[in-house]
Amino acid sequence: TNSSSGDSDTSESIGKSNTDNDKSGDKVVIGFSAPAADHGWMGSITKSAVAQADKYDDVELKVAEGTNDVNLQISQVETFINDKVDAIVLLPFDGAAMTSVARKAMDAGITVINVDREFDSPFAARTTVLGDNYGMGVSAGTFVCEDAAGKKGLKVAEIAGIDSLPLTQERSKGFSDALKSCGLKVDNRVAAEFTVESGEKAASNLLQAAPKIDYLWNHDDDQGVGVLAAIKNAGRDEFTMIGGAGSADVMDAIKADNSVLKATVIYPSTQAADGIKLARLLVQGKSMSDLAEIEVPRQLKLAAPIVTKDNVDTYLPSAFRS
Amino acid sequence: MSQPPLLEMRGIVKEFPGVRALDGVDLTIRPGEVHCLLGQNGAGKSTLIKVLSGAHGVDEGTILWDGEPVTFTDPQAALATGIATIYQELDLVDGLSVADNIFLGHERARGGVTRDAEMNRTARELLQTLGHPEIRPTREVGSLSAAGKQIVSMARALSRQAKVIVMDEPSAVLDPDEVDGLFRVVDDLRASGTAIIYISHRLEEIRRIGDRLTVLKDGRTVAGDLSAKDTPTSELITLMTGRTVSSVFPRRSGALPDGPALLSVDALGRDGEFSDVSFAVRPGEIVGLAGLVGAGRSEIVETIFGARRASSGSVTVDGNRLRNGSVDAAVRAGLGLCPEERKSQGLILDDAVYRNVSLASIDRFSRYGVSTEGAERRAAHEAIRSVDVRPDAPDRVIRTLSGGNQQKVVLARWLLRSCKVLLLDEPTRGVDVGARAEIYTLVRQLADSGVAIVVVSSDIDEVLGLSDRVLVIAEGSVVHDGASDAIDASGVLDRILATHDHQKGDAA
Amino acid sequence: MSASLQDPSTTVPTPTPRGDRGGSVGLARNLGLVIALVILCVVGVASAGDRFASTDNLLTILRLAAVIGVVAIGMTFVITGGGIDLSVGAIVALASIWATTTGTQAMADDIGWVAMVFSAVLVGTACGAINGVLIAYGRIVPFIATLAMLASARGLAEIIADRKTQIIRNQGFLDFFGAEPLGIPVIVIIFAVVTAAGWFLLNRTTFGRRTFAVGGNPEAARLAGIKVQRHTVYLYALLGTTCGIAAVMLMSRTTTGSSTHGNLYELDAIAAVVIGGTLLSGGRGTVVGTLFGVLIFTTLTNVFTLNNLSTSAQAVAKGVIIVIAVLLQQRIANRKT
Amino acid sequence: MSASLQDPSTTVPTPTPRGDRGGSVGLARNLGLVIALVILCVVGVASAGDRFASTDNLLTILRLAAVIGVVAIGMTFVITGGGIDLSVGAIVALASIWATTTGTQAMADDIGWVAMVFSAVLVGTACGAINGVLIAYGRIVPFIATLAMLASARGLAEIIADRKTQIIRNQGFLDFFGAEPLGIPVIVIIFAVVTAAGWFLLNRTTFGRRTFAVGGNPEAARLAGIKVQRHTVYLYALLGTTCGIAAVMLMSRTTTGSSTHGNLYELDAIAAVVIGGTLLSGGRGTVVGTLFGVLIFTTLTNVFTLNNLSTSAQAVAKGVIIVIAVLLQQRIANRKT
Ligand SMILES: Nc1ncnc2c1ncn2[C@@H]1O[C@H](COP(=O)(O)OP(=O)(O)OP(=O)(O)O)[C@@H](O)[C@H]1O
Ligand SMILES: Nc1ncnc2c1ncn2[C@@H]1O[C@H](COP(=O)(O)OP(=O)(O)OP(=O)(O)O)[C@@H](O)[C@H]1O
Ligand SMILES: [Mg+2]
Ligand SMILES: [Mg+2]
Repeated sequence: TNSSSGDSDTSESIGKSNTDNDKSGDKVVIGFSAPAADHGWMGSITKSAVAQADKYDDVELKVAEGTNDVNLQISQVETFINDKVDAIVLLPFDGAAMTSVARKAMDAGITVINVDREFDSPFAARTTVLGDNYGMGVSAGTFVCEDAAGKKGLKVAEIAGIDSLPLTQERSKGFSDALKSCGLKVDNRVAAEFTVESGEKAASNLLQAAPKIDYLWNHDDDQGVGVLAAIKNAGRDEFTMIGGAGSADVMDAIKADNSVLKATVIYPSTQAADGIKLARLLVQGKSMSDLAEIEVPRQLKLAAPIVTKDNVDTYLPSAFRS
Repeated sequence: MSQPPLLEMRGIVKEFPGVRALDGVDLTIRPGEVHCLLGQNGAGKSTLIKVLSGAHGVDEGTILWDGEPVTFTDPQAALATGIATIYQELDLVDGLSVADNIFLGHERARGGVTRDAEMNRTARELLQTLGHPEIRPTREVGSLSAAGKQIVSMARALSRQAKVIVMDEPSAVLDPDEVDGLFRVVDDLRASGTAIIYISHRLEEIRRIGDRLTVLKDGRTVAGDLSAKDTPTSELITLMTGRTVSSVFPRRSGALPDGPALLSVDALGRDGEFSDVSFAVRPGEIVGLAGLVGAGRSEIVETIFGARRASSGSVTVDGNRLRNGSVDAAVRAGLGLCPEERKSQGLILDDAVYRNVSLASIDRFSRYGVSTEGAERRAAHEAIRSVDVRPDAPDRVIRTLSGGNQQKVVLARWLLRSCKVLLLDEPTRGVDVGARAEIYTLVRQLADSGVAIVVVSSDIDEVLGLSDRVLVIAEGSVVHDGASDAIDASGVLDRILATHDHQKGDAA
Repeated sequence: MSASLQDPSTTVPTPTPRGDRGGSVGLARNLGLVIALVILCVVGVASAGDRFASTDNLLTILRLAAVIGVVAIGMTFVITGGGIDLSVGAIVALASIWATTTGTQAMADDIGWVAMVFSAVLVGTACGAINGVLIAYGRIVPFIATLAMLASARGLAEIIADRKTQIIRNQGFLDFFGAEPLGIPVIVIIFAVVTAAGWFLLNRTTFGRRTFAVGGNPEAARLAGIKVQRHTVYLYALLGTTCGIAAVMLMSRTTTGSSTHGNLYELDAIAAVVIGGTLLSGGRGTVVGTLFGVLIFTTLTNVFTLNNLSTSAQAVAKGVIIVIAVLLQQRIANRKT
Repeated sequence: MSASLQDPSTTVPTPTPRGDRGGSVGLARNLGLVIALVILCVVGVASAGDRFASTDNLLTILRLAAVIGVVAIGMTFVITGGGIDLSVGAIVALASIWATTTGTQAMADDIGWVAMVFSAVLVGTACGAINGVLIAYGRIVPFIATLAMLASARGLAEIIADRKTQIIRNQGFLDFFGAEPLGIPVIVIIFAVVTAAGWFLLNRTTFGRRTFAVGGNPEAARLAGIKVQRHTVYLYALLGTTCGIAAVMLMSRTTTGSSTHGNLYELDAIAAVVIGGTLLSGGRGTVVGTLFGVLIFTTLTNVFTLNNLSTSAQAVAKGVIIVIAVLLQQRIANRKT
């Protein structure tokens, strides 16, 4: 089930990867729009998408201003439609809110690739590339359960990302569902905003709220830098911390094994890059050569594997630098 | 007179967008003289002294200081040269203390750290000199009355130890006592060789302290170097206005009609300000409220008007009791108020003149909430003509009008509204002789047409001359109520002093 | 002194026009804005050619401008009346959520989609009225009162929505607002109507007159018999109403209600109003200026997108362009008067 | 009239203290804030017991307050001087990035971590000075000028950082600012020093006196010979400096520089300043009030988190509490005067 590791590469693997799919073909104009790059993961999304496009001489990428205003993002897609681009890779700020304009693009004959946050209509995108948010929570929760090895009454804390996003809700749900299976629950939960600073603030308060913790799951490794700083400031080390998203710094820390950070759950920041690749294939009428299938699949759900000291070397090369 | 001039201004021209405020003014000041500037509202007096103080740049002309040409690019340059100015518009910072205001811009400090004790001490001395030891240097200026602020402005000018002190209508907000104090200070300054430029619309003041005078008209010097003591009043008025003005108070045309009171005030009181004020005004009657600054007269009229909530008593207009604390009810019942502080209470400074005039009558010039702009503008224009606002330009932004003309605009507002009862708080403050006579006539005409009028003025002669009946207010109570021809100015002062057995409060 | 916040250094207060009228001076004031917009368009055509100058693109710009534009028109009134409102974005969010939760949508199925429109506008107006009451009668400074509303309204929207984006299922609603009679999108028509109504209300009615008076000198207005407090409540309620309308427009555009709608609209709306020439200190306001302000910001974003500028570079350029535009406008306005 | 923006309805201008001085009235003003803070603490103890009342938690609150607190002190000066600054958050971000990018960090390795501190403060001051020049000499309204700076500075920070969080590797820097002499974190000490210095500067120096004058009545200040424009530049530069200091503190707390640092600081800082009693219209300001404002907001968040409240409920409660606190404070202030 670890098929996504091949797709979530950024650089090295492209040149040597599979068949003639990477050979130059008809020119493809792709419009790309994503939310404001106001945290590391999102910054990395845009960067890897641009990097991916740069690797093809037959791809022209138009990048719209990152925005958290759906009204503006809709207008960007409208501009792409006006421009008659061949494909649109869209990471919506809010999937549901972008559905109708995406549908409009599809109706205009443009291939829409939906990334990360799902539309609420199957007609709005040709293909959807998703991270597994619920799975992230499950992975983190399962790790806790396994590590706790049946012990009861352990205190579990959670530092979530932006609370008003559906993906945060899904992650939290997966986490608590997984914990339930071994009789644990989340005792303290705070939400940050995916930024270093908010992570530090939220964690500072959380550590006061919970004088003793056994496990701490932090949804996002970028805000995790702040969380770790807060933990250090508070002089706490009695618990095990699990990260989220899988930044290179965090993996370094897991590898070094000298902090509370023992694991992280991958949430690929290369989804948009995958979207670019797929958009190009779709427009050029190619298929995914690793599959027997003639058509590119409707949906790709990227796995959310847990990374620990044991397997960190597998993931480190493809991790994003926050 | 033989001394060489300390300061000479020659051919000064200053233009504002659309107005040539100064159009070739000459002014010569000698050391140790009190030089009076005379002119109608809008003649350019304030503009001239703002040019002198560096507040405005000058378009043409030269300024000679000790015979040397100088240019004042900013106020600092003028202050450094030795010219201190008391502006007509009280230019104090409300949030700062008295002492801080006095030393603003030349704080006593060591290495940037203020020496508050020293400034407070010096400020106290200055205020003492001015005869106002009761103003605490640490008090916040915003809480002082207009008169108190004027005193602080004077203290500030004194603190600069300037060679020329310019005073733009310093006496407008002062009562007779305080004017006497001011003149003592002016005399001392003159004796010590300081020159004073003194602006006032009150000719009797100019007679008392002026040495020489210059008359401005329409931005030009029409006469310089006149003797302040000997030039006949009629000549001065003709120079200023280009016509003759009789300054007698207009008398009632007929007998006061007997009838029920239009306005009756019944045992009105406000905690800590005034108490038990009762009087009634019949249609056509003018009632004056006399008293010293700080007596609480403004509070009384504002409470009648509903701008302050009364703590006891009632106000009845035409038989209907007014809702307490509701300006709207008062206006609808036919009351109008020309407030004391026209800038902060009366005018929307950045709006056009005509819109300020029609402010209280917006509803009258609309149909179903839609303004009928043309009618409004015409009616407002008529109203400002009837009080003779100069220039006769209803679209001008009111901020650019001279002080006296702004006052007339507030009057025009209530003329337009044609109210039954008019409350006038200091209606002639800053108004020139000519216009003042016009306002008197106007007020009398209004009364004759059946309006009941209440006039508050610190000018006792004005209250007595204008009104049919006078109420003397001291420390928040009515100490005398009688026909105005049955009492004279000294009588009024006696009544006040009788209640003033102790020092005036801290109020200033 | 009322202008002191703006300009600590003017010697002579230049008389500038109060509202949209004022003949040549009014033109001069807006001339700067017109020129800025024209330059932007020239840059757009030069850099993106037909892609910029097409009808489609024009409509895209107008559609984008419509939602924030309606809020900005309402904001013009509040700012002209001497206030400020930071809660507009949150009110848009709350109104959109209220109108799209299951209860309202079920009602809409019964009695028609007007129920959704009605509830959005009602919620917006109510929030605005609460702001107004807190400010006028509670005497809380506008900044703080509306900041509190910002926090509360967004929090409440999140709670009601349970952090889920509410999807609109009522096809009648979507059809009506998604329509394009004569090729003009309905929401652009709404924007035009709101702008025209706003202009009329501000410049041709007693309500507008009172707004200028209340903003210019509340004490003088009060002493002239204007009910300043009540009028203040009306102003904020009016802005709330436009927020409700904006919520409806946003709902139609996104086919959703969401607690994240309207994020940072307060800054965008205030910026458009102020760029347009309305004084933050109150007493002067121009609906036409606000319209230009909104169009300038929207066109800027559009030209950037067409030219494929990186997000960060866009931000830097935006800041620089704002400064240049304002400086330019001032120079022109000064030369004319 | 300077208070007109705030309060459209007062008859008698209530004399309020200008600064922190003013004896009993000053106490009365802050009394409301003190009471609000005490109530908050009582609620904290009642609901979270020792977890709230511990030294550790107290220090946590102070540490959290420190960064925004330093910015708010600077903001007190700008607002007292009649201005406003929306760009503080962006300046913090830019300063933190500038001081942590590879170049500066390499320099720091050579000549010591002071290089990082120095560059952060310098960048902050420079940005502030640019704001000041645009406002004082360019005559751009503060709202627009600093909005432009907000966009530009954050965009520039992103470009410089290439959207990467910059991790601080200089151990000397981290050790120095992470230290806790006598159990008190260095950044709390910095906050205390900045507050004390701010109080002194505002209330005991000619600079402070002139700040009040420039904010209260710029024309009067000019006529008194004060160089209003230059002073305005100083005020914004000073705020820039405090932003630079805040950036250093934030760098030490998070061990990073980031273009996302300081997000929405403008609202937090202005809210703290205004809650503290500084008038948005200028002319009156209090550093002590600002201190209380910051502490109230920080304690609020802390108490909420200790009680495990959801973010949305926190937001709603925050709004309601702000309104109640301000109303309470007014009642108390009015009774005393
Ligand atoms: N800032 C300004 N902009 C435009 N016009 C102005 C400005 N200041 C003054 N004026 C005009 O200049 C003329 C002279 O005004 P000024 O204030 O000097 O009169 P004044 O003699 O002091 O009158 P008053 O006795 O009423 O104080 C008036 O017509 C006035 O309208
Ligand atoms: N804003 C204020 N704050 C505190 N005290 C005030 C304020 N305004 C006026 N007072 C005080 O109220 C009293 C009445 O003042 P005011 O100047 O209004 O009296 P007045 O009789 O109307 O005098 P005037 O001759 O100026 O009209 C004085 O003691 C004054 O100091
Ligand atoms: Mg004058
Ligand atoms: Mg009075």
